[in-house]
Amino acid sequence: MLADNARGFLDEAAPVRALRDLRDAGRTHDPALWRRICDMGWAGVLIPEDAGGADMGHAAAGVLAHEMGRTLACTPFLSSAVIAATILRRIGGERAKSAMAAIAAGELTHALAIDEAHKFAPEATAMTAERHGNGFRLSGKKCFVVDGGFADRLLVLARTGEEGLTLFDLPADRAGITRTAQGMIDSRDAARIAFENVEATGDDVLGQVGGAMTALKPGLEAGQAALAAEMSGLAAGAFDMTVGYLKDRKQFGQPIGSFQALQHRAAHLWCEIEVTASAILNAGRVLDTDPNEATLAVSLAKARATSTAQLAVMEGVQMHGGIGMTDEYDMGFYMKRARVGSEWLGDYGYHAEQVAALRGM
Amino acid sequence: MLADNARGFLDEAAPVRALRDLRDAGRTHDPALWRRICDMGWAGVLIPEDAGGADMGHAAAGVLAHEMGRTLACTPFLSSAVIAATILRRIGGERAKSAMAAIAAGELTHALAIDEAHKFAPEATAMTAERHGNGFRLSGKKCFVVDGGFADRLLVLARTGEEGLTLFDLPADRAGITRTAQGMIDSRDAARIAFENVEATGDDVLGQVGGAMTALKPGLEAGQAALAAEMSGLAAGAFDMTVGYLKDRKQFGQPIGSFQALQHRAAHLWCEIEVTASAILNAGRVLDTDPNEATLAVSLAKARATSTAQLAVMEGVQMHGGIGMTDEYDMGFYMKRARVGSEWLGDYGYHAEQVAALRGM
Amino acid sequence: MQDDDRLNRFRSEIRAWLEENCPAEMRDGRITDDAICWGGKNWEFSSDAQRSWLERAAARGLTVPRWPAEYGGAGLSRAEEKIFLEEMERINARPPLKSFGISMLGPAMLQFGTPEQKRHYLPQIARGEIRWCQGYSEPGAGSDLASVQTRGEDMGDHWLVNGQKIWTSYADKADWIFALIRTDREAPKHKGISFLLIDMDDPGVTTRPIRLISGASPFCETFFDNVKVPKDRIVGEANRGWDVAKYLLTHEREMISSGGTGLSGGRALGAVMAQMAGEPSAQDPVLRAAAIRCEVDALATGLTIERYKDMAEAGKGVGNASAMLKYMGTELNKRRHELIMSACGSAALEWDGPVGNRAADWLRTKANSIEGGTSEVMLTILARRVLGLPGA
Amino acid sequence: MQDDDRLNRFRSEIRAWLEENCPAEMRDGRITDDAICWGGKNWEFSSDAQRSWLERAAARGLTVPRWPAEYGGAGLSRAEEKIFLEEMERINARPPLKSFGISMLGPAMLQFGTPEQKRHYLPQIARGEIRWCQGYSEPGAGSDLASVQTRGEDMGDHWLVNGQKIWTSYADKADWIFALIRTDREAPKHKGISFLLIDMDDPGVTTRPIRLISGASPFCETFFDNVKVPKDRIVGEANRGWDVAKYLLTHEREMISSGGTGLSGGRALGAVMAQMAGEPSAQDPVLRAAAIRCEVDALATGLTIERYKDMAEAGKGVGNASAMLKYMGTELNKRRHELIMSACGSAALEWDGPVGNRAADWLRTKANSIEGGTSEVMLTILARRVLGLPGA
Repeated sequence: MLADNARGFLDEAAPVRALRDLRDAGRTHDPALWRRICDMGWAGVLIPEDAGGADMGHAAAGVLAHEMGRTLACTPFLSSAVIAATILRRIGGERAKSAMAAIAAGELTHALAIDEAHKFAPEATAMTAERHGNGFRLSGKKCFVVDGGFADRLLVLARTGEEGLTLFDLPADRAGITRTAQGMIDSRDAARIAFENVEATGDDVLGQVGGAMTALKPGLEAGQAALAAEMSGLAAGAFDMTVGYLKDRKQFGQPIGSFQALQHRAAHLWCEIEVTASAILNAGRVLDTDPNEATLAVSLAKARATSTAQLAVMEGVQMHGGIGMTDEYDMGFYMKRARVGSEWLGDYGYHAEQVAALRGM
Repeated sequence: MLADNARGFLDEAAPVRALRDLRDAGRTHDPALWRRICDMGWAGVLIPEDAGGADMGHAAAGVLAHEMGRTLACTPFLSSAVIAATILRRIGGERAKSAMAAIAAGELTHALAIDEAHKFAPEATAMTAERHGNGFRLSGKKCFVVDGGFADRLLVLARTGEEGLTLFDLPADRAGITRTAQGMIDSRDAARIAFENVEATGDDVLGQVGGAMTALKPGLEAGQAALAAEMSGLAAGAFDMTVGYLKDRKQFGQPIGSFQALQHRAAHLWCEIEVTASAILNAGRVLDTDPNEATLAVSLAKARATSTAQLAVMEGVQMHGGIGMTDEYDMGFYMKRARVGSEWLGDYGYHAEQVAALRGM
Repeated sequence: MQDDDRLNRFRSEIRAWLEENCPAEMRDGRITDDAICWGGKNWEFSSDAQRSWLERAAARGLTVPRWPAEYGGAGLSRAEEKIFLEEMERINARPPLKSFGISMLGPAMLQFGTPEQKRHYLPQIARGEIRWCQGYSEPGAGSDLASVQTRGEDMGDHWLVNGQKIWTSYADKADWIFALIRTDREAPKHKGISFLLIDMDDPGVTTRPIRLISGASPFCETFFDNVKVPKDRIVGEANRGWDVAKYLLTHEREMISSGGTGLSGGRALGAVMAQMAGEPSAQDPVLRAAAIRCEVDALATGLTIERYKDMAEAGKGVGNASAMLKYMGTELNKRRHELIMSACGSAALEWDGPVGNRAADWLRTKANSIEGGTSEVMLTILARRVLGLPGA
Repeated sequence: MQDDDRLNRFRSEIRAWLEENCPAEMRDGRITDDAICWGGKNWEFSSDAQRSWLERAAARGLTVPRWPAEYGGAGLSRAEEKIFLEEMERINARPPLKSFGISMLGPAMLQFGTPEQKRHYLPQIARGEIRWCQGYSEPGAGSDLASVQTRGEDMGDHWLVNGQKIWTSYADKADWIFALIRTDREAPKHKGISFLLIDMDDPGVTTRPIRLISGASPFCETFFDNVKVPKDRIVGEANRGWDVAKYLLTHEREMISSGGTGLSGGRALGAVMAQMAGEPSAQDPVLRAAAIRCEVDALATGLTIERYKDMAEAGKGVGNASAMLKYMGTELNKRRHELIMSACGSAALEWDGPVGNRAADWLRTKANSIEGGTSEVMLTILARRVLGLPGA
């Protein structure tokens, strides 16, 4: 139901064509599309009803992310409606409630500024938030801030002396913040952000000083699960395109999909996609029922989604032959987004190690 | 030439059938076969001419090992003619010369007693050779001593206090040595050997006390390269049997080798075998021309041979279907020998790490 | 919520029942074929505990928990069965009984059998009194299961059966066999086959074990020489046996696939790695990386088996997609046992070494992707029937 | 031993020559397509160094070291060429010239051309004066290269060519094209094709770049509209062009495959791993294990390319086995670039980021296993012609 509705809308409003047009226009964000999506209530999928959300849970968020992955819909859904919303919800209180209301209504977008080097490693955060008077001074550099080029607010992870990691919620235009667009291969938004003596007050801190992980961890896990769902949708989209091509395209006088070697590879890919779907569904379910014990389920989903999406796009390009390599054809968009999704919020190796640790290996 | 001659002889004298008969008779060694092989001069392939050998070098030894692998010929060629001969040659001197002459003539066989646990790890040797009077007392346990059940002499690695690892050359029947046969899956010989206060003199030491590696390292590398060659022969033997079956066997009204998926897998396997062949040839060449810098070439050969042989037997059994699972058919012998060969003298992971270290990874 | 209460109550009950009835000796976690009771006329119990565990479980219907009570089952729902299995695993209990009667003939008979047949055959299976084997494959037919040459000539009140079956699992230990027999030689390949039930003691039935590369002989060749099979020993209609066979193959695939996965199996690999390496972080990084990948895939495959079972419970036919479970489960199991062998190193290279007989288990897994339809056949089924790709 | 002396002397000579003639700027190890000179009428040298490096190398015959001196080469043996390449790599020299004239048309012409053609065309290639492109593939034909629709009508003293080619590499920068043209429409598929040489400036020839997923446009579509091709612009006999094409495909495969391997390529992966991880032992054990496996395979594949080149030198035709080099080399290269992308993480996700444009290189490799015959076509060739497996 939810999936069917979402698919109907996205096929019309956000097909791959829309991403291509955005790219060709030199843009990385489509406020009109996001407005329509917020009007349907998707931005509030994880936000309580009393904050104007639909409170449908992570399984439902996964369904929406999956469908958006299928058409490569370019939206800040993960950054704002999943990661930021989950963090704010965990923080609780009136301020968080009004922030969530703004997200659900589509009035504000958020981006998570966490990476500082080429790999996801929150614990290695070097950016500092030194105590200064009653407040803090933030200095450091972030990169690969997804949706950070246009977001209204930034959730920023920084180190506060010996107290540890602290999470700040700042307006993106605060003095001392400089954003530089990154020209991403997936044509989506990302920014490099420099913080130079940025002033913050105690009110800008989310949760406790030195206690960033309390709210950040659930936010990251919600984001990882939704990203995994997006990538499983991406894999399904690339796969459908490939199977369609195998049926239509003739070579040596027959449809290439009648060649057994391609049949077996396509069938194997379908199996991988099905198995990954189970991990995605499980992650959504566990986040909804037992969120404090979700790390295994989430990392399993992200690891599987990463390897499956990569297989799907590699087989997709190879089975399409030359046409799959052309910019004119959509397969390349899938391949490039799969690569970015693989890296964002922890790559295969990161999540596989999480699984290994939790399984005592 | 050498290969053709060897193949002709082995097809007649040591087909897989011979290994099966040996196994069914409850034996692990065929002295008559080894006698014939020594008469042809193979046991002296790495032994100087003045010690009665043919001195043909490691590339030639690889050719012979490859052909023996093809028919799973059950002989102490690697233990005696390759490993022991190379060690003795490196030691040099009159005693070593007469020992080599005995090997070449087929009068004595040697086995290398090195493993103590489930993985190849010479540096972790715990067996002790304590100084005692003018000599030593050896105590400890060895396992997976290939050909150790029948060998006349044992090359034993032990730790001498702070001096380090020392290599001993002992008669297998010396007091305090107890040999227990291991019932190996490949139907070849291996023994568990206990040493209880075994007396050794300075004459029993090969090379310097604490300097085992000087002669052991070239011996191990010669053995690893020859084992890799044997495994590449094994892969080729299993592959030929499989391709033959693909051509003969009909299903759904046509030869199964006409099915494209099987064609592509068979062709891929052939490519892997060809690539491994290059690594084997290279290892033999480097051992002959630049033996002190052979580690990379040898580990590359053993790693590739291991993965290729495993792929060849797995594809072999799967493509044969049920019949490949029966003891009556020979494919199982290939599969079991591939598994033992994978572990002996260092497995894939061991040799891959050697490659990684030497390539600065 | 009421459902939850009911299930929680069920869990308490079953836990208490297990506590009282499952003998301590049967709680050793040994779930390999040689540790479990297979029943049958000639079964020799390995211990009194094994016998009483079977009798108590059968009396409570728990040898076949999902079957209706009138046929010897406990009539559990899927959710209840899941709880039962969880509670069994919690105390490391061996299954009380395992057989092809439970996993294959039973489901087929529940679907296609007459009321008389169900009443007659099913309780015998549930109590472990009759041990069944299956007669599908024939020499030379390989993956082409419908290529049945064993023929049953119609003699009025009986069929006269002649021919040979191969890969009949444990036929030398079975009391009866269910077999595909060609009863109409004129009809098209799939239309002239009947699904017959044959007593292994009938005159003209002989069987001979096949020795496998693992040294074990779980399979046999079985010969039929003028065997008379009465007309009521048929499941489904005459010449429509392929329908039954297809239904059954689906069940068989699910059974074989789940051998390869699940959390306990995953734990096995991790435990072996840890045991052999001396500590959790194994010393061979390349091997450890392969084991981690395998673990990731095993967990996801286990979840997939659960998901498909739930779909089947919800009445959503999984049909041909069971070929996916068979393919992924068996290929994974082969990978896992390769890794276990690598982790054990030379300790696993003996038939009966310091780590038991892991080599036999490893070699056994190689048959998983062959028996019950090869991986290649599964992939072709998926390509044609699920993806709709055209025939050559 | 005399051979060794001779080769050692050659090594000293070539080392000295390189020391004197290879400009310092050309010793930066940049061997990607955009750093190397491709020659041609419209070539714009990136620097004086690039120009003089081409001129000096061409004067010494070292743009085409194996070709005979009379056609602009240096007449080196395979062993000498190997030494030349080793010495080039030792000082990280860029190749002085790269072109499809050198790698493809030249070898075909040496084999099939007339003495006049060789004298006319080959020196132009050797000096980098004329840049060639190839016209094989046509829209819709894909892997079926012999499915040529572009036709050349016999007009007595010339062919009148009409049709379209696709995947013509760098056709927009080329001066001439060698193309497969159907000159006999009645003959069987492989028998009516001619191998023609066409000046891109001839009236009726137009070309249009195809934008690829990497953003670059190394390929074009090329159109022929009533183009007149004189009868002497043919390599080999009329309607026997498929022989030339087959010969050439082998060369192309070897060229593409060696892009994927060799020691320097292997070093690239290790270096990237080390650079990104901060130290040789990368911090992601799963990624490191994959990189080690890739390194093992890359070293062995590099040795295989060398072995096959030696076999070819020794007069042992490698023939269809070149399909193996193409298949293994390109698949390996794809694997390697996936790993490089993983090692670089988000730094490689920008078109022009902190680690350069690795994404474009990565995307480019995806075409390696498609162009010049797909991996699937290579495997079929090997299965049929090398293994002798039967057709369906």
